[in-house]
Amino acid sequence: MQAIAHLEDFRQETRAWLEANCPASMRTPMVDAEVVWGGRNPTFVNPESKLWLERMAEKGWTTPTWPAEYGGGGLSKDESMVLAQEMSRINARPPLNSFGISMLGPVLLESGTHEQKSEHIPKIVRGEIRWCQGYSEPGSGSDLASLNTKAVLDGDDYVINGSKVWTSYADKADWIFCLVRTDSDVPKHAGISFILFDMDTPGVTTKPIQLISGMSPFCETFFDDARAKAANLVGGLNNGWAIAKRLLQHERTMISGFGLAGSQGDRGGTTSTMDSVERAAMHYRGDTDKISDPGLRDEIAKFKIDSAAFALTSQRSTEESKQGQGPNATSSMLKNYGCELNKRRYELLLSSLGSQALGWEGEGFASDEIAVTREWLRSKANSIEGGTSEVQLNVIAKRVLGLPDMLSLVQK
Amino acid sequence: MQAIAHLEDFRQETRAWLEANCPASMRTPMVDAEVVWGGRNPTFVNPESKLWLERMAEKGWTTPTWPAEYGGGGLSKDESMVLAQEMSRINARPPLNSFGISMLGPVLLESGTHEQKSEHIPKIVRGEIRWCQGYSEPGSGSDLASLNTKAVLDGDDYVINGSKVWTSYADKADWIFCLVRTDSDVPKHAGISFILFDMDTPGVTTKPIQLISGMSPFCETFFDDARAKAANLVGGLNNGWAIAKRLLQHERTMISGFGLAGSQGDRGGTTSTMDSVERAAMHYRGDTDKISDPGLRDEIAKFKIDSAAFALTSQRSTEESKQGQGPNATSSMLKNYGCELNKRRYELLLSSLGSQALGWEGEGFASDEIAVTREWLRSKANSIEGGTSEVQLNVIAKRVLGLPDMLSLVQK
Amino acid sequence: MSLVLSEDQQLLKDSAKAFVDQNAPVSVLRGLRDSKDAQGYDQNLWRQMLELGWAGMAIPEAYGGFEFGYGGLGVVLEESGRTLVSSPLIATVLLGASAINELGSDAQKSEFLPQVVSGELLLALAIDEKPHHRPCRIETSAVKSGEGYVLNGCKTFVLDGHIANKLVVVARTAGAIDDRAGLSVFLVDAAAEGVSINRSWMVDSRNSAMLSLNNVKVGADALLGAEGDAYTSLTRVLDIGRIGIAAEMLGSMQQAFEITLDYLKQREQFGVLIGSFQGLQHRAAEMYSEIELCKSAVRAALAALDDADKNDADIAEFASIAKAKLSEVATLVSNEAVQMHGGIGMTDEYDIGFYMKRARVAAAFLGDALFHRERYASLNGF
Amino acid sequence: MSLVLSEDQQLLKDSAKAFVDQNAPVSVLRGLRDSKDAQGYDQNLWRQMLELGWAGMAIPEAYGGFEFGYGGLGVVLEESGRTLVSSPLIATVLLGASAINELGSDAQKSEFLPQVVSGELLLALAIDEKPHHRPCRIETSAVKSGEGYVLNGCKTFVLDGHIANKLVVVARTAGAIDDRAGLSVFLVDAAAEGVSINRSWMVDSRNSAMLSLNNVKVGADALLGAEGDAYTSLTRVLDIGRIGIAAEMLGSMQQAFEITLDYLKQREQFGVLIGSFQGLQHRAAEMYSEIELCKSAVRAALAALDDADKNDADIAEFASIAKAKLSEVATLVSNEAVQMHGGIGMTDEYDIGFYMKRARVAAAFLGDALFHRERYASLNGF
Repeated sequence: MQAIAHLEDFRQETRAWLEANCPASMRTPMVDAEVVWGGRNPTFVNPESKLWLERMAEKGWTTPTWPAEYGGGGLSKDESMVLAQEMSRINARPPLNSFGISMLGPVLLESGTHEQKSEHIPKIVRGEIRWCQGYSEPGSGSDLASLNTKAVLDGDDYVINGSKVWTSYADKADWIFCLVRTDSDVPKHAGISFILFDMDTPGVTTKPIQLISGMSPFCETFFDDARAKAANLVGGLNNGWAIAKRLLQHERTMISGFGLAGSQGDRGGTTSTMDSVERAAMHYRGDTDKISDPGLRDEIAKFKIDSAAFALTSQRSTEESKQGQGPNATSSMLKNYGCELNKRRYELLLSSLGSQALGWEGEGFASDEIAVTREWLRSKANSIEGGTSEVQLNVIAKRVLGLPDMLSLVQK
Repeated sequence: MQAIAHLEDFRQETRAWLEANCPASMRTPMVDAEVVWGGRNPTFVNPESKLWLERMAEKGWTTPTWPAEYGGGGLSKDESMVLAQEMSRINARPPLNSFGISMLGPVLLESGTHEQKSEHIPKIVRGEIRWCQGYSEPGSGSDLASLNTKAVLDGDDYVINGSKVWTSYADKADWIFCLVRTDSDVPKHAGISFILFDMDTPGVTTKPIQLISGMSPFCETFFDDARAKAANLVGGLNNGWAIAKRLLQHERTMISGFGLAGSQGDRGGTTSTMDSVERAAMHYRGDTDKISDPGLRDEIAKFKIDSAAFALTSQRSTEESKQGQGPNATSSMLKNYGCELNKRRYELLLSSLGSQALGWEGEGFASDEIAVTREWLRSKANSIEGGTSEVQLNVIAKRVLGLPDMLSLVQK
Repeated sequence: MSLVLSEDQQLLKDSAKAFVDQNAPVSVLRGLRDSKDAQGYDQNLWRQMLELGWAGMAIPEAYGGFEFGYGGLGVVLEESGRTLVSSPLIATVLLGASAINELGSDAQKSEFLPQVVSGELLLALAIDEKPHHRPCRIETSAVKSGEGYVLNGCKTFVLDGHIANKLVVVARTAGAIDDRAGLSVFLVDAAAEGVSINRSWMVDSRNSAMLSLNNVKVGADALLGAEGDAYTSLTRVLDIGRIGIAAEMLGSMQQAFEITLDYLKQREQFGVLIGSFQGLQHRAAEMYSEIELCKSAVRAALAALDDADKNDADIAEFASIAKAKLSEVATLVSNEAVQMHGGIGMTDEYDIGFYMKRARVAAAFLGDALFHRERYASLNGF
Repeated sequence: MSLVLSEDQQLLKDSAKAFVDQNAPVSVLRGLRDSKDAQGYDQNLWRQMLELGWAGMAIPEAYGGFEFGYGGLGVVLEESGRTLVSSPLIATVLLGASAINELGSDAQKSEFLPQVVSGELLLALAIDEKPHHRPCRIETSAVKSGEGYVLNGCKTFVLDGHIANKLVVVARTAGAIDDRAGLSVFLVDAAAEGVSINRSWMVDSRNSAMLSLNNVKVGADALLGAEGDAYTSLTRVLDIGRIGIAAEMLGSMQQAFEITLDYLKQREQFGVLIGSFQGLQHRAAEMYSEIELCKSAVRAALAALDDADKNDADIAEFASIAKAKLSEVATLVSNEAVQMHGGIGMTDEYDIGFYMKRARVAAAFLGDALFHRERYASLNGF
């Protein structure tokens, strides 16, 4: 009872504080251009974004549950839920988008030393340093642990050579959290370390990657005798694989949300024709009561039914994991099915739009038509990034269904 | 020119002989009940069948190209083609159905000793001995070479113990051609022999297999100290695998014909509604101009288009192999695709007939409806017998596409 | 509306599973088939099911039932699907009792529902007239005659028709074929003059009958609901049936999948377990995913039936999602189960073929996947 | 009708392959795209193709062509599809010249066909008005005016419209939208008053235009064929186009498949070549099988065009089989090609994405798989 009373007090205080401190424009739906990523040279298209970030960061509410000792909000889980509810109540925008918050921070708090946390966490909380992730390498693909970027100890530094690929926003990041090989004479998983270093370090260069869908936030990143302080090695020498896996769990959960879009008929508050495959199919055929192409109609019905069943499955999975009931090895299944649904959605949109979905740029195509084309192309990566479908199916077969692993018979 | 003149003479003689010797009822389409299988206790539902067999066997024309020395027709390829044309001209029935002719004979002629040929071939030609095939075993499945039926030399005999499965008409056959293990200490393919023995041998018993579709010609066959003459071992000790493979080629080619039925809309001269999936779909819905269920209509169109393209591919494959052009490794592809098409055909028929395809026996269902149900069930074996789809796809991947074999990495 | 079973439902499910495993393995169905059993179900087993209260699961307490909801009936159906139990559970309890409960007057419910719970009354729903389920394609006529009606027409695919004491007959009192208006539902005594019932032996070893009604006279009290106005309630009855069948299919497909998975873990070929082949692994993983979606679709549809906030349109959508999805996946899983078993899967001696046969009959019953996808599209205005 | 290439056709195919490999790799298309080339095709390359006689392949000798048949044009299209060559081969030769050849008078053929063979004349077919191909859905009107006609209307997806000297315009001289009767075809000067052409940049880095006709006056000699009676010949022209595009798709899908197969044999993951994974092997084997079927469908359709015994109905069926099948398999193969390449397949730097983009445009052009399956069903009376 005391706890509830306390929470009610907290809610009132929070509501009052938000009322007083959340600028008016920060209570409107987010637009892509105004997303705040922070960093050394931050961009604030809307000046109120800056104010909002500063105010939130001061209270540690950019990371509500992180320890106050390192600048976090120090809130309990219940309090942070109240904060989230109150922010949602006034449609408050998130003050900061950050791989430091969503990926690095949690593992650093778990596995970092006091010195590491003291140095890095407060800057993440305040959005002063923008982070990127150095995981994949040109040759590694699904076999992440086969990475070849080498780090060799030299005095107090590691000297790093090699390259990374698919580093999102590497060209805009200040620091990188990076997997490196620190021992080549042991089984591949056992010789990997997790290290942090400044992207301004001499010998670090980046090159953006153009995708089949056009420009992308991805980069290639090259290390040529780049020096990182040994003190920034997290979780101990050759213990990087355990940390990497923790991080990947976060990423996978994030991606499985894709498939939900189809069933909701809604992508983030906009209301374009493209949000509903069936409306698009009718609109581009000039149909009024039903889709005039019966084959397409059946395929769309199949898609919608699968999407509905998938949304129910996500819901059930959430309910079950709350109750601790059933195995929660469903994340691979949800990731894989969700991605396949999203790909199907775009294939159906393409069929629905006909030649209007075949433009690349210029006149003749509306911007939402071009967007469908580009997003269709982009969707093909859904079943590659964050673990390919093949890897997800392997995981289901082995971990969920308990089928034997032939590869283990092949590998010594 | 002389050759052509000779062939023309041969044609005239053949035509005259057939005119004089082919009984009237033997010029009508074959009916299941009147198929002649020969054997020690042959069944002739139609007495003219017996006459026809005797006349044809006397000339060796049950096996037109086999050497006259062993009772065959001794015809050249060209002559046998003329015979086939002339028989087809008057719709003459094949006088004899026989695994001895289609399977055993060719390899016996190729690999048997003079004594073996003298003993067995003439009886095959005259339909005096009915043969069955002892290949698969309960545990062997796709891995045929893992067979366990043992043959141990004891004086002039091999003593055989073990069992076979999927032996077609074993309960009606007089003799068996059988794969047995004659050496267990060498790699599995190297310890197999091909042996012939009488099904009346003490220790041989058979048990028919009921399939999910009902009764079947398949049997299980058990050998309990059954003795076979060592002289009946064909092709040399431990050389059975090579012979087995030759035989399997015949079987595979036979099976790939299945898929052609769908495109021809005709199965052996009958004209039931069931011969055409689209007619059945319309008939059972009471449709006149087009199939009223649009989803089914699209699926049937897809099936028909695939069937047409498959029929063209069979034709192209035949043309190419005549010209010696292109790789003729297409047999696995044709077998697999043809079987899948046949399965699709029955699935579509099932959808087309609705509840009329769900009967098992008794009133309420026409005999051609029951036949659809039973054949639908039977069709499921198409992708299992004669090499499973999985095996065919493996063969395509390895032999046609040249992809590496993981299994060879696993197996020592 | 929760998609997780309540504690009570889970307990019921566990006990149903234990009961079915012990008392009703597939061999019971096989025995009924091989002996050409006159009833087509095991009467002793059915008595035990009655004692367990399965017949009254979804029937209100007021009419002698246990008011455990469709969620309760659903888990019982799911578990009975695991071993392909042939019993009056579907024809009498799921369809017949629901028809009386949704359409009947208080007097009718008071009279008949307790008889269902006790097992005295066996019912059968007679609706389809053609090989394809089209609920409004009703030609069977009911013509007013004095106080009562005279019925004429033919019905097909009447599940358990040969053992029913009473038939729930959908007939037309007005309107043309395919009209929604003019449909009426009658409770007809199976022994009435002019009723002729021909049992059919189905591929799944269950029973459905061909029914013909030749000048069958019924009283006014045989009418369930208002004359000519049955469409809405009848649709709800059919949706209850579709959802219940989907629950049964869920049990069957899970069992067929588990049997197959066990086989993949035992069977060796080429020196390795066949379950180690990636080709089969990926197909198994895809089946697993589809079955998970099926589970959600069924749980949601059953929960919706028990949720007072859901209206008929909601139920219709949940029912078509469940029946379309389950019919499709049941076909996939049972085909794959036979294929992955290879030759042994083709033998009658082995049980897996029974699952394929049942999957197809269940998929066709009350509308196949094509029917329900079409219905879903119409319900959603596209 | 043989499904095997004749010796001459095989020689032509080999030389076309050698030419394309050497002179027109995918980097040519990439260069045109990156430089935003004004023409959208490599003029030097096109001159070489003209010298090789590719523009006259299917044109009768009487009109300056080489009368090598559609079988000949087909293998050239197939080989040019292997490296995604962007050239006037499709718009001018396959579609434009065929329209003149099928519909035109002797005088028109004598005037224009030699100009196609020599490369003086570039053509473009303007038929579609909506985002989906529906050949009779023509609203563009041609109204008799004096000796000539006045044209009004809009066209979309006009391949190579921006470089054509003359446009082959399908217009309606009578009848209502969707009527087969009343269609007429006109040869319209691209420079005529009232013609406005807007180039579109397409996803496959080729070019199609939006065309608008605003009171465009043409003479009586602009009419190709009889007024209002173009349907039959126009259908044949479209079928020639569909078959030719299918041949091009056949080349593209074979190349995409071969590139992917090479990758499977080179790329290591987890210590083995990824091509040794059975999951990928079976998918590759299935693609191989589908491509073999595609090859047969294309060879047969091309052979049918050159076979005097085949009538329009035969051609229609072969065309729809080929276009439906190829559109479906091209989508499958190009999607799988990207997926099997993993991350690298998503990069613009790697060529495989170009194949996916082209596959989708070709699949939609002149009717997608759904359109042709529907047409096939109608042609076969079901």
